Amino acid sequence: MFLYEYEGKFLFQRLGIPTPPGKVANNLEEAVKIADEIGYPVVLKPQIIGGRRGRAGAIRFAENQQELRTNFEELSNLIIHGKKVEKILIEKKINIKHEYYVSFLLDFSHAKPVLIFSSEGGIEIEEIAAKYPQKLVTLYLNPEGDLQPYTIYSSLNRVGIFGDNAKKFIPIIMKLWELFSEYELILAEINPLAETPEGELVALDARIIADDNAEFRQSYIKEFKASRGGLESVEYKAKEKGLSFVVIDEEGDIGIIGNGAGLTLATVDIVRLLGGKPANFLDVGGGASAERIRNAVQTLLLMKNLKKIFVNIFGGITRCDEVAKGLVRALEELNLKVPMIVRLTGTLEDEGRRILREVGIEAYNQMLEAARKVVMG
Amino acid sequence: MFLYEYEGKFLFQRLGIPTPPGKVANNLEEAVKIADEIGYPVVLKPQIIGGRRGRAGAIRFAENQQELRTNFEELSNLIIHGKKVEKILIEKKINIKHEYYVSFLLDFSHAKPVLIFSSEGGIEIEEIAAKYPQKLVTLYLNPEGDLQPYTIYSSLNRVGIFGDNAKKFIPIIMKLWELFSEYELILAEINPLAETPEGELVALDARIIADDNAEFRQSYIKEFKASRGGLESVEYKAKEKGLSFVVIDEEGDIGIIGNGAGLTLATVDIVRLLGGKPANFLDVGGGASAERIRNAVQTLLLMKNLKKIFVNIFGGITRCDEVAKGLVRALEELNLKVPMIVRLTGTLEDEGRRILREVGIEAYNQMLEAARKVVMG
Amino acid sequence: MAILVNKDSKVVVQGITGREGSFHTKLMIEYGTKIVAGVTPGKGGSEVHGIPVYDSIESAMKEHEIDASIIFVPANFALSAVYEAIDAGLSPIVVITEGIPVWDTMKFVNKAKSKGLCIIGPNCPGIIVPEETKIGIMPGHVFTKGDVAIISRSGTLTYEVAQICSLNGLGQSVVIGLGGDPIRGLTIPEALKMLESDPETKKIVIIGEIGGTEEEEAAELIKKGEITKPTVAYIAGATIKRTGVSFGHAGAIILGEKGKPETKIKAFQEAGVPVVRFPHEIPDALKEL
Amino acid sequence: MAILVNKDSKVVVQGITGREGSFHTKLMIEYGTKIVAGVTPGKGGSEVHGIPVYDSIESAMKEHEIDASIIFVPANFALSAVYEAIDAGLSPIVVITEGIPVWDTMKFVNKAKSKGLCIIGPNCPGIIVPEETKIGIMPGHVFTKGDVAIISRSGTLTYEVAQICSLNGLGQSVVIGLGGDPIRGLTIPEALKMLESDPETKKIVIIGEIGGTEEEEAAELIKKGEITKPTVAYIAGATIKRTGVSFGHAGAIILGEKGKPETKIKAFQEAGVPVVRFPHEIPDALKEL
Repeated sequence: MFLYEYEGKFLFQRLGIPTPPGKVANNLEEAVKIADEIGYPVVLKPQIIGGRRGRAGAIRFAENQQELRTNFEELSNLIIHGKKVEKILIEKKINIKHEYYVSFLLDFSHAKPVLIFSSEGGIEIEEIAAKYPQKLVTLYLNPEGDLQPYTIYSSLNRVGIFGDNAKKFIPIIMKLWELFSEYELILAEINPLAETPEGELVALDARIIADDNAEFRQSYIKEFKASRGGLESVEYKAKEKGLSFVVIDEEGDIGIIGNGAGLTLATVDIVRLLGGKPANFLDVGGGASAERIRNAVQTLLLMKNLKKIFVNIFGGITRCDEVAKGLVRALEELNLKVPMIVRLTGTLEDEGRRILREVGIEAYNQMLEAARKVVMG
Repeated sequence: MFLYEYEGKFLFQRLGIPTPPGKVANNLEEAVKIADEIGYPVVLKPQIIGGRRGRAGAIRFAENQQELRTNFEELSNLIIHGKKVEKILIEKKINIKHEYYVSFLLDFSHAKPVLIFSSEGGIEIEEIAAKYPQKLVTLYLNPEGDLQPYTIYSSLNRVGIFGDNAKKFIPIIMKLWELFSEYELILAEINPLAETPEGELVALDARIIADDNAEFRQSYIKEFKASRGGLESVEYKAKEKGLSFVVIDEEGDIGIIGNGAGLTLATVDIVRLLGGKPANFLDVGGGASAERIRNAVQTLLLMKNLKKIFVNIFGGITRCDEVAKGLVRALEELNLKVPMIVRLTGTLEDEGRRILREVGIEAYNQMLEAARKVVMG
Repeated sequence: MAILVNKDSKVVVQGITGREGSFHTKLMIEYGTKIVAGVTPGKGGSEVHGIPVYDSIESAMKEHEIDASIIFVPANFALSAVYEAIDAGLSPIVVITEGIPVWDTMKFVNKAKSKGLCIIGPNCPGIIVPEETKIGIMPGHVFTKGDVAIISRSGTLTYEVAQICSLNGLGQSVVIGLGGDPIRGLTIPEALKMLESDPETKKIVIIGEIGGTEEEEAAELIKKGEITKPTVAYIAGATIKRTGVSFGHAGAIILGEKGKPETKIKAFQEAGVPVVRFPHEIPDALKEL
Repeated sequence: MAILVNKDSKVVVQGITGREGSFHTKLMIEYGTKIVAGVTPGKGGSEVHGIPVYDSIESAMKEHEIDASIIFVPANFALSAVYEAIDAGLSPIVVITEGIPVWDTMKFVNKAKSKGLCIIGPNCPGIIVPEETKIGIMPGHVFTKGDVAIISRSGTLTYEVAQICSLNGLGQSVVIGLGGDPIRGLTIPEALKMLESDPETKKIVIIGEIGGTEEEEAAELIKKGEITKPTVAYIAGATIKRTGVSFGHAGAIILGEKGKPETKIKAFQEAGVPVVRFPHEIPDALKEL
């Protein structure tokens, strides 16, 4: 799960990593109040996941209330990365002498945590790597062991930061490591880590990816998800029912249900390649019960343009009879107005087909055949 | 630092390890109130560090208030291991079907944590090892790694505990490990771990040794020390001033100050072997300042029979000039009524001797010579 | 035999008494897999489909010779179960469990690597050598014996591809579902190297997914000539543009430019590996090689 | 040379800018020790008694050849400093710092052992080869060159014994203060084995303390004939009866019957090692061997 900047900064504050004074505003009124509290000049940062807001011209400054009002209204009407801006973070504007970059991330290929530091920050890490390779240091860490301050010193020394200059980075980087390892993060990035003219370090941005799988022992994940609204809230509620639901295209008209991430992705692909407009990705996971299948169908009904539902199941750990029972329940309970095209094969497929036949659905055997029926009718 | 049973059980409760309902009483009135709250029958357990109270007949039971009063009075007058009983833990009496033993400890020789479990408990571990070696399992653990439940299962299986019987031990042992590793303990022992006729497991005793050196990051150590009274409180206050102070004999008349644990121990030995009665062990540590030396002398004044003070310093990291300055300050500020015999050699000894000579003390060069003067006059 | 396992591999099922563990133990036995013991802490002494259950692998190994493990225990106990299998020196260790926290997976993957043991998964369907053994949860009937190896980051999509191959007369030497989590034991490049020296395997199908960089690394191996066997690739999710979200446990977290389907497809094409758009195009592509 | 170090050993001082680090750097240089660099994170670029200071050992090793380290950093940063020295492959690593949490010591002692490096300490006076090198904080003038090795769990008591030996014409081949903490790097038995094969050492003095079981293990080695050089032992705290308390950082936590002075004395006596009651009896005991 990608955290919003304001969620990430909430965690920073909890661990004692310095951030600019500020709060997130849901509307103009709140924004004015926050700005009055922290004092002008302020910066307005739309809360959108995905980064690169600066380039999109979506970060604004305000010297006074008038500027705040104008900018807030403009930002509220923006669509960034296809999403409407719902929350705007209002923060005290910080004077910047220099920008650094620091992050911890799990390197999936090497199965190890890695520390990345650069004496140049403020632009995306890929750009830093391309422009200033000699100012970037990457250090693989032991997943079992502790990170020790000396490791950070060595890294800083390698990019030409020595002495007292190096010393002041230690507490922040150690706290970022604490956050990263204790909260079991996939990415914990501060970019830029700003140095003020007074020599203080402040985390101006927070880019954090949490591990959804750790939710059972990491309560903040549940809390953040529960506090979010909109489509993300739907995706979260689906997840609570064991469904991986992602909206791909709010305008799409074909609802997709599959079992297994790969098969579901391939189903989305085949529908699109045949000329259809898939609306979503919905993986019912392994060994889905009838109940879960029924809930999956119900979840699709949230898509406003839905015209057809394509259910593509290859039973392995999933049993075809359970799938069929779930689909029958959905038909009976949900007052479905759109047709359902089902492809069913694998474990206990004969029983599954029989159950579906009783409610008038003839399940397909092959994915391609079923997909053609979905797209071309 | 050895924790009292009631302190250990406080930590058990914090981690969720089941203990009998109960509280510690400082006087009879409190004891009656606690017993009324938890209900009779109760057990009275004098809070003394050192174990083996059962053998000393110091654990009593009470079926009603009358028995509670009688037993409380008797226990309050006991001297156990040379110490007066000051606090008595009043606990609900638990019915016992069987007693187990479980502990984690740091094995100093192997520099590793070790899990010890026995299907027979309630007696000292040395006795268990002697009587029931086949019912005892010892398992070395990795200091960096996690303890995993399967490790505990394997250990239980080895002493003949299987299936559901084994299963119920897991949560308690995992929590004990959490306590042991997160609180950086040297020993965390539950003996007996009692099984009730209903099949529930309850920690009837708690024997815990904490690491004083971890005090700077383990706040419970400071809290427990601060809440203790009596001589222990003096030892603790001395420690806060950088002094290792241990009362060896409350009746002793020779106060001992040395630098370095070994030298101070040897000083205690030599005084006793020459026929003197050393009262204490007081190590001023390495690199002691004049201030610390002065405080050391002041600490000795708490010993009620004090007749002489023997200061034995071999300067290494400790500087003899600082020691001399501290002794002079003690003489000037503390209105000392007992003579001070000083042995001073090592780093900057000439300067130290010169300073002492100005206040009329001629420091000895050799330890034996000085000790003879102390004991024989 | 193919790689990693064969008909004589003796297998322990960890989490045998659970719903999935018990169900698939039955199917594996029916397929011919030599399941010799089960382990469920707390259930030692019972039996599942005639297989004796133990509290621990240590207890099981006192009674049985065991080579490999398949793990069905819930995610919150998976780390313990995998460590147990590692400490017992079993290989491969097939981790079916999904939803394991990635920090746990990182720990056990490193531990297994340091001991030279092979982990398949987690969140995977397992490994099958058709007509010999199945240490996994795949529906056995779609696989047929032959000389095409399939390695895949997907689960059900693997069955799909195997079925299409089988229907088109292309039997399999071995099929490995490597699992959909971002950190896994056996990777595509590692599996490729094993297959390169496997006499039973003549051709290879790689089923990739968006996210991660293994497909790029695999393409690099082929480009450098370390893998010479004819290979076909398919990338699931190639039409998906939305970034910044994770598609299920697909490991499909796209960070920056890395892991995008275009990059993967391009890497394979530059290595001379045909990349098909639909699973059902795989048989023709294989036949043309 | 004796064991572990000699006059050519090149030493880095970790924590060189602190009060103790700076003071003892001066004394070590005066004694003849080859101090080549100092490290204090945050103080890189400065100098202490003419020795260049670096932020990290890595930086220091770019400019200097370094064999060994002596550590003066405060207890709460000691783990980091020792790990740094271990990762740099230095040996011995002499840890002067006192008050290190025992869990930290456990970690670095295990780590050093797994890499085959020698740690002396923590909470120790260090090692001295009289008239060659001193990597420690002992007052150099009480040591004289000779063929008696002294190994000790104590600090100042070691100086006491060395002085008594020197005054009685018994010079030292090497003197090692192993440190007073319960978990330590170099132990009495390990040091004994090194001394057994050291041609410079003819006789050995062991200074033990109450608590721990190393003295018993040392006696066992002697009894088994693995150590053949004439040895004298002294146990500090032999008259102390109060149990259940820790005497300073003396490692003198007495658990049950183990670690009691009687046990230690008995073990040595059974191994044929004379145990003296007073430090000043050591010279005579040595001469009688």
